[in-house]
Amino acid sequence: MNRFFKEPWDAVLSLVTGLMITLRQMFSKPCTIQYPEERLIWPDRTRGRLVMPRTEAGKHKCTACLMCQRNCPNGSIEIKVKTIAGSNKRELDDYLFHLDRCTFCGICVETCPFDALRMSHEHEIAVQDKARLKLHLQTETIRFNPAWRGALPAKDDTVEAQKPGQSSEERAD
Amino acid sequence: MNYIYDLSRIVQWTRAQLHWLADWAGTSVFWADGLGTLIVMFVLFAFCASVVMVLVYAERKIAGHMQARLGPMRVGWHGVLQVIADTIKLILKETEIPNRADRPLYRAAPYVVFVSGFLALIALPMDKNLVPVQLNVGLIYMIAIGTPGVIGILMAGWSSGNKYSLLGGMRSAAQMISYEIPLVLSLLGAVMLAKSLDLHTLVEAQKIPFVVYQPVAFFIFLISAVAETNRNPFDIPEAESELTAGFHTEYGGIRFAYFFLAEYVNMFVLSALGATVFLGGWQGPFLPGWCWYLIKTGAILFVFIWFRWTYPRLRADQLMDLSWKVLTPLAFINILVTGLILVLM
Amino acid sequence: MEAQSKSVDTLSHPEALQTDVITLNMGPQHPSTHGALRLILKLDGERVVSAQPDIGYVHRGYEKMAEAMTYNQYIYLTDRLDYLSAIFNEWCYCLACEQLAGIEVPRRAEYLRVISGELCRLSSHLVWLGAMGMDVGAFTPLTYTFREREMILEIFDLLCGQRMTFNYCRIGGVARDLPAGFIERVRDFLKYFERMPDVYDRLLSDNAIFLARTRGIGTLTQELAHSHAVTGPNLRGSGVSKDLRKDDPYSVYAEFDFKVCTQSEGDALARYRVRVEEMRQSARIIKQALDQLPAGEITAKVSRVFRPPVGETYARVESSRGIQGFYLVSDGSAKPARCRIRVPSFAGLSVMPKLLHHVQVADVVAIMGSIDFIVPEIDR
Amino acid sequence: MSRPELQVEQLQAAFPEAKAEAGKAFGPELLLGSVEQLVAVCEQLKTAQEFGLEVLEDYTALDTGEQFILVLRLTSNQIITRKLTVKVSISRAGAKVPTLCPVYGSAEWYEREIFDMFGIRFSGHPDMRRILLPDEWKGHPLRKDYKDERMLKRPGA
Repeated sequence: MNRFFKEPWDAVLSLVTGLMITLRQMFSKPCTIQYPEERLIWPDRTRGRLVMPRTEAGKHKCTACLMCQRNCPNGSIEIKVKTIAGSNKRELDDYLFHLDRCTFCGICVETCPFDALRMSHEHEIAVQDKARLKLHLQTETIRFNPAWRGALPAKDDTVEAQKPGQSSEERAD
Repeated sequence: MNYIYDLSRIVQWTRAQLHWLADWAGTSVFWADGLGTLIVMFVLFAFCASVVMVLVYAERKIAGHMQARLGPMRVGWHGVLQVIADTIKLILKETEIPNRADRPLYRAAPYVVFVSGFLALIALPMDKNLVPVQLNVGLIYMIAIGTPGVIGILMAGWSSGNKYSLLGGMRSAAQMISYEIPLVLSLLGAVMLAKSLDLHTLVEAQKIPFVVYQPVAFFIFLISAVAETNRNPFDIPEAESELTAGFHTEYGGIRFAYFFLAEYVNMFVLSALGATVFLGGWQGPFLPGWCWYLIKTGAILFVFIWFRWTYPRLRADQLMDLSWKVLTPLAFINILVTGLILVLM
Repeated sequence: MEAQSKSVDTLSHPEALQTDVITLNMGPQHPSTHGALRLILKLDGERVVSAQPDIGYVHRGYEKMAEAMTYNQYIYLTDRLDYLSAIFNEWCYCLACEQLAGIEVPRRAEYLRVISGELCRLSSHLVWLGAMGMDVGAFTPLTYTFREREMILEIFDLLCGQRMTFNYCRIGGVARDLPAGFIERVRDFLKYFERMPDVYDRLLSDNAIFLARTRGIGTLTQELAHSHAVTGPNLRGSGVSKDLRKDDPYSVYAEFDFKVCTQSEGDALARYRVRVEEMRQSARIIKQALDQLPAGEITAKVSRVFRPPVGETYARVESSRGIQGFYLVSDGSAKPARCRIRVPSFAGLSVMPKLLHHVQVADVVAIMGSIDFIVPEIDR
Repeated sequence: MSRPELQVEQLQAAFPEAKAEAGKAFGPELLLGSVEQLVAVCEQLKTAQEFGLEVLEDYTALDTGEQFILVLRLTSNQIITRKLTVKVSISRAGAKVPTLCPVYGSAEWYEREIFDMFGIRFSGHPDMRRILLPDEWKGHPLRKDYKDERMLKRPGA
């Protein structure tokens, strides 16, 4: 008896439950964001493409120490160094950034001892010519937008330094 | 009363004009009727195409909202022109034929599928006086003319020279043949009540829609109709996750468009048949008949779409089991009970 | 619907029908091969006579690449092994490095790893659930699960600046502390997520069609699971209660209260149930971890150039697909001498020919979906 | 359920011709004297009641420059904390290793991978082909002497 009445009945019931779920969803709000017009707000740490922030006067902080080049796992940074005539000082000649090799891991920013690099929030970086993926950050005209903040090496946006013993509940407030 | 909305008057008027024209030209009424038939066919094709456009748009929108998405939004207001854009794209696309295809069959298949669905449309009574062709065996005609569609699908599956297509075609043949039987049997209950095979009479017999007397038959009809149209949860012939696209894997461009058209026309035809036989067709208060007809058909179509975007797909053998072990016996029992009640009353 | 078909025994008497076996090349591009997997199926009608997986289409030589990179540089690459639960790869790799050098990870860092790891497990299972629905032909669960997964990905974006390739773990800890508002965000998500497994249940797993499609399909017996070194939810679906988080607790898992979910049947449905239950447990772990989150440092003192002493180690974590292992051999230099990655899907897939024996074509995708392998991880 | 861990003495007693050590990485280590013992040892480790290591969790090789070392990680699904590492050294020049396929099902793919990456052939293997790399690939990448001019060159490195 069970097999002929209860099981089919349960089956039909389960199917109707499924229908109800989709029907309810149909009258709820969709979660789509229509991309070019509507956009998500990027969190501060979002890693977009690498930029070299500069001051109003156009100065950057890079000292050509080659840390980023050495630490980049993909070899996407190539730095040319020149020595300033008359002194032993090294100076940045050309900062070549191969965007096509970059995986946006952010190690360069992390290892930069002079806070000279940032990962911007710029993510619409598709181009139609591969040559345009070679970027000379040093001479680039794009101004670093302070609103991006980028993947910063500084611990600026983290939870305030906690004292041991403080419970998470208190910290959360 | 509903003079303006009564489409049948337009038909009558056109017919009268044609006859007058024949009279004036001195030819026989035969030619006038022939011309009339051509016009009707043309109108029906236009109707068919617009129904499909509305359906495709509705399906995409409903699917979108059921899936917490928006569906098409870009072309026109809320994407209403999306279907037209897609159609243009499909028409303009290059039509390729695979090297190993059986060319004549490959070319013919989509049209065979489409025509069988389209021809079924002409027997449906859309309003009291709005029946393209009134046949006294309309129901049988509807069922019979829909059947060659499976040959088209089989042709497509075989001729593509693709194993996925072949599997899809075979599945489709097995499935459609199995589901014809419960489909027809479920309709028989209503026929017994109305004592007629004429769709028009069937509708007029329904002072109360037959679904009240024949709920089981309607249920069987609904399931079989979904299976007949190869739609989820019975879409094994095109089963995307298994057979990529089943029988129409290799099709593109205008030929694919015809398959697409055929699928939706079939869907419309079967829904309209259900609305006619079980839901009282064009009968209903206040609104003109063809409005009721479209509303009822639309309700069944919505259920089709609702099923598709809710359920997983059955496996081929489970599908057969459902048809032969559940639906067919159930339909027979339904006929038996209906017959007994009719005899006893 | 429940009944399994008893086909005519044409396999043992092929001469009766004069049938022929056809070879169907499924993949590497196919809607349900989850990446670039190729299955060579031999079919007798709808029935599979033999199935041979062919892998390697996404091979990138990660084990070789490790030998040319410093320990720190390699972390980001591990994200791309199992991209759906990337944190486990990083975690396991860092664990191996820490074992090599004997580094003690601060407790706060361990907690952060657990939180991100369990979030990752959730998101991975969500993708799997949607894909599983897709494999048996239901489209809608996919969009629902992706909606929830999207929320997790946004949380990760908040935490480490990327949605899938996190690069979050570091040798000796994690890259960054929690951002402001993170804890509330996760709590909000968990509150929202609480009822979702029930919705999935009602939409998919209680559905009669879904049950008919998955019950009794692709039964993985315990013997087969042992022999093919199947781990993770697939193994637990066969009734073996093996979960490294419980049995060999690494990190701080010993401090959490959670259940190891098992099902005894071993079929596709059992594996499915295990994973849905695991989602609930993961949510529980995250909740506890947020409550107990200690203060303190997030990284141990590790020199910038990481040079572990000569030696070797093998670290394991329970990733969302099973046991993930890293075998590191150090020769004292800044680059590993050998980095071997033990991935759960590799063994999980090797059992496929056995599972796919004599099933129907439609079951092939259902079984593949239920096994939940991920091809970039297999190919490495 | 929680039977004690494998002891070095116990292993040494069971396999006198091998060398048992307290390994650091993954349970005790069993260093086999010759590769011919491998199958018999594994068979015993799998079937004998006191070991019960029925899972070959990982099987890989290592190129030290002078020789290859095969590394096996055995675990148990019944006594879950139990684990054992088995190692055996083989010569670099065309050593033949008996296959473990009859003992462990997972060995089939692991051995194919080892062959693919190191060029170690396994005798008796049912399907000794490359598994990850294309069949026409030249060389075995994880050997220390493998060279490929297409490998990435990092600037400055």
